[in-house]
Amino acid sequence: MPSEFGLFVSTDIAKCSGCKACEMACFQSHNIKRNNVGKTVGTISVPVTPKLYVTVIETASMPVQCKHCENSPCKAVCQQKAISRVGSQIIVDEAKCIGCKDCLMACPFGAIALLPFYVGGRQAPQADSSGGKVAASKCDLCYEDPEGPACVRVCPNEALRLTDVNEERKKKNIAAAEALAVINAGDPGRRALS
Amino acid sequence: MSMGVHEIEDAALLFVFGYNGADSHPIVARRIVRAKQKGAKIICCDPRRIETARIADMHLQLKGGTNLLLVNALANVIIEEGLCDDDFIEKHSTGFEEFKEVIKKYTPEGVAERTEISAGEIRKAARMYAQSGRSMILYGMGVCQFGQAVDVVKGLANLAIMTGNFGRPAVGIGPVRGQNNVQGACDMGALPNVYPGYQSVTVPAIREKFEKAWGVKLSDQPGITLTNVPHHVLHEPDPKKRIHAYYIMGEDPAQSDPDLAEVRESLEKCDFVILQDIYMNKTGQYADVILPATGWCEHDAVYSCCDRGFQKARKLIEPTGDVKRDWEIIGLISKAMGRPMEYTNTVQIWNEVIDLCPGFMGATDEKLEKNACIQWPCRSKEEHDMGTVFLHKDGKFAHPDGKAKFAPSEWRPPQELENEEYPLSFSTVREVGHYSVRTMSGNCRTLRNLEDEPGWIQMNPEDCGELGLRHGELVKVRSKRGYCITRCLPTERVKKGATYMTYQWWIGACNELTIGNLDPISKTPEYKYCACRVEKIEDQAWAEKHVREEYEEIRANMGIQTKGGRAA
Amino acid sequence: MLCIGCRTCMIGCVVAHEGKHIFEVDPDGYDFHPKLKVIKTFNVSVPVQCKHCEAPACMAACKSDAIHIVNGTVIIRTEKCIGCKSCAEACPFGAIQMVTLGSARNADGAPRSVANKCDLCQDQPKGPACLRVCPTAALRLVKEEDLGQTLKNKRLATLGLALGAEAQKQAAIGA
Amino acid sequence: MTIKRIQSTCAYCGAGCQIMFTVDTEKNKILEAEPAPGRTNDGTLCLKGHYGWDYLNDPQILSKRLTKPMIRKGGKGSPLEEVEWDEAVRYTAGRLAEIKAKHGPNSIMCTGSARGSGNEANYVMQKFARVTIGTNNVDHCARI
Repeated sequence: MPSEFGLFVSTDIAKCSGCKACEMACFQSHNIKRNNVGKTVGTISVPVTPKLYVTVIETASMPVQCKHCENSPCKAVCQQKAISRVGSQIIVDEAKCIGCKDCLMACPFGAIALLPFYVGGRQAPQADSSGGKVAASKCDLCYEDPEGPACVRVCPNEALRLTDVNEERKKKNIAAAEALAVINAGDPGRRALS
Repeated sequence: MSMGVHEIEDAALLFVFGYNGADSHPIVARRIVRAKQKGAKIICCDPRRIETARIADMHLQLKGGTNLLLVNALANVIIEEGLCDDDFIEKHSTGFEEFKEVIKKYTPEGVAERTEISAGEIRKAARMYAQSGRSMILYGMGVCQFGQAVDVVKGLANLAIMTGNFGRPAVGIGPVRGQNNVQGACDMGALPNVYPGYQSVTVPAIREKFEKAWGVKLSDQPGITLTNVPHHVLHEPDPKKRIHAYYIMGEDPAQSDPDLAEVRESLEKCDFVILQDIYMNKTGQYADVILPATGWCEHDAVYSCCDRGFQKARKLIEPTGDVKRDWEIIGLISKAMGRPMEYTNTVQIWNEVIDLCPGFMGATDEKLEKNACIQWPCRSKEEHDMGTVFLHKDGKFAHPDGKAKFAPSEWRPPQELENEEYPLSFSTVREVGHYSVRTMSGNCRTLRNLEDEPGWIQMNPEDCGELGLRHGELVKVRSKRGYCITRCLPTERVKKGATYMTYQWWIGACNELTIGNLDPISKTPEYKYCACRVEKIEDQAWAEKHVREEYEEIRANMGIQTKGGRAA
Repeated sequence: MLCIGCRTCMIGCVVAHEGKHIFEVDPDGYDFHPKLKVIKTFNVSVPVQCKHCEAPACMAACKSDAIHIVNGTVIIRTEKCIGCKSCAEACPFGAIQMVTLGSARNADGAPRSVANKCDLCQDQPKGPACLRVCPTAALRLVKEEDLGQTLKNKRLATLGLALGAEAQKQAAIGA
Repeated sequence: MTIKRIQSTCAYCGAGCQIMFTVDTEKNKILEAEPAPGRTNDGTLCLKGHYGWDYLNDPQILSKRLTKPMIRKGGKGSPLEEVEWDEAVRYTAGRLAEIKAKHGPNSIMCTGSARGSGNEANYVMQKFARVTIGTNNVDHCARI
């Protein structure tokens, strides 16, 4: 049964080494068709525009990416109706994006960036602006790729995982219940007449 | 029940056999939990790991359909190891020798393989039961809904007699009656073989008493049972014994009888079907006349609870709609048939009842009005007589000689065992949040939201794995008689090869599958055992839509126009 | 051990938070979202609910400033929740469930799904409804002083055991 | 708003729990159900006791409250038509008498009810079967 709530990629911060393989994989998997980016550096003819953003400090690093919120502020503020819910995921239609930056401001996680939008190796036109089109860029969970999020697949440290909060909750509930069984068994007071 | 519900927590040992208190009577389950807290030992015999099994000292997880093997083996051990209460047997019972003869064959080793319980466990359980000093047996539909129900009830009674667990506080044997007034319906003689107060229709003296009281000649021929009606409508060769009219009050055979296909056919073929109820239900689809009655809380009544307690149910609100009280409707029909039977209120009827039944004589309206709960027998009308908590005091039994009768019997397997076409065993069980045919609880908002159509089929995780089924997936459950659609619920509480479904769903209607095999004496159907097959539904989207549509269709048939009532 | 899995607590929770009017309104006109959930495993039947941690992982994960500790109780103000699910992911007990609200709407008209967890019936005069309606009194409100008392009892019991063992040893030596 | 508190017995399982109902007699509505100190339930209730009464105000979730006598005038399979009580009673009594005359009293089967109707209704039903119809064909769902 399709998940009722949006899936999202979450990071095990202890394992992330900040290597940015996920960023490259994300850029590559979204530009194979559009800008025929291959698997080797030589095939890249457009700026690297990932949809997740590895953030590094001395002691830790993690990719920041969209949580596919249920009451997504970005979708709520986008007057162009460029952001919509597809299945359970929040998807940006870059073609419709006019670069107003409202979604970027609304997202509390900083998961949306304005990045150049290239098609066929050239930057798409943006009305009459000289610099060419920039569009809101955020994780779309590789929703068109049957194998799921590229970042999760390539991470060398297996720091990323696709999270379905409902499925995980069921597992955690069982563990929590078993813990309560141990507590009850050990505590004669708990079993005494109340 | 030979004892009172409140006594359950004072037993030294609770022998719970084929009874799931947590789902059937949470308040009785509370007493079982309190008994455990007060140090009682618990032996739970059930093919599933029910709540009681979880807190039991011993859980005999027997294979479905082997009740009597286990019961006889326990008796065998008690005899072999000389754990009988010889004094009680000698003074208060008959037939012990013949009983010993039959029981000799049922050694623990002999039954271990079929019951899937080790001989050692059987011996240990038998010792615990016999030596606890205050052992109480609780049993339920796990015993009664089998082809061999009465024999197992007698088998359990044998255990109580041979160990002297009768006629004292916190002992005895108790079928925990399921419905709020099933005990009452029996007390009032709504049975084919007895008048009110369990007075037999075949005893001339009793029949004359009622003939004098009611002023009419009465038939001396016992009637037929509810479960035989489909036979008497469809297959009865002798025209004189065929049923042509069916006056149904507060029942829904088209949902709660086994083998629903046959029931539906019998309702269609029966010339004249009357349904007198508060809600439209499945039987109503076949009724020729609908007579709307008042519901619980809309009229005064006396109910008998499971431990023979008479209690008042009071009118809280005025009934809605052009409805009448049940006894009022029957009175009108009786008058129209030339035999007036008019009453002004329930107290008048109640007084008539208790004067006809010596055992209920003392349960007067004055006592009940003060919220008393009077467990019959209560023979004198004086204030002090507030009924009897437990039966068979000082070992006095209802047989003419005042003694208990041992009744041995041989084991018979259930009628329909698993086979390769239907490889899983199937049994009906209860859903705690709903009730029976669900026309009451199904129309309660919070109960509906907690648990709704199409219900669940509990299966062993291994079986689910083999069929590639996941939690919550819609599946088709099929037996020789029919099929239904429900959701899969993998749980380790169920043994491999067994499946269980709660029976009050209309889409997940498991009575499409159940078999009509009746116990020869009680005529209770074998709900607890038949063979079934569970099929994976590839197109889940279709299945979900189908369930929703069927739910809407049922609601439409029941006369509901408004949208809403989504399937879970 | 006392829980019999009957889920009366779950309905009690909904009635306490949605109010008694739900028994009169359209059956789909109210939200049925219990804030605790009865879990049945092989070993146990028990409701799992928020433990009101002292350093709540959910509060740390919430970017919308919707989760706060109000006199010892961890409270989610759902009107501020954007449904990012971080708290649900962070809670190790799975005590937070995302639920879809029937009538509430987001700015763009889309239905709202928010984080839902036990709030110890913060605004109920008689305290948590679940433990009031439980037929076997399996639920108990553990306050700070109760914790202290439990520790004290256990420690005294431990001391008792030690003394017992010591007396046993002396007796053995003496005999 | 006149509020009354009335104690009654639960109509679901056999435990016979005592419930204290709060009733608004003016609006003819039940407001709340709370446990009462009954012998079997000892001041506690299960979920059906606490929350199993609001079906009475006919929320039309699963099926509809029957509020008017109805007859399938066009015979088997034809739609049910609402009628007045005296017509329903006459029709029922007539058909029963006709069947009794044609096939004898034992061709009629009556059922008591193990549910909400109560002991008095069961007593009258078995009396109706035995006295008016003249048969012992009366049973109820103790068996199922």
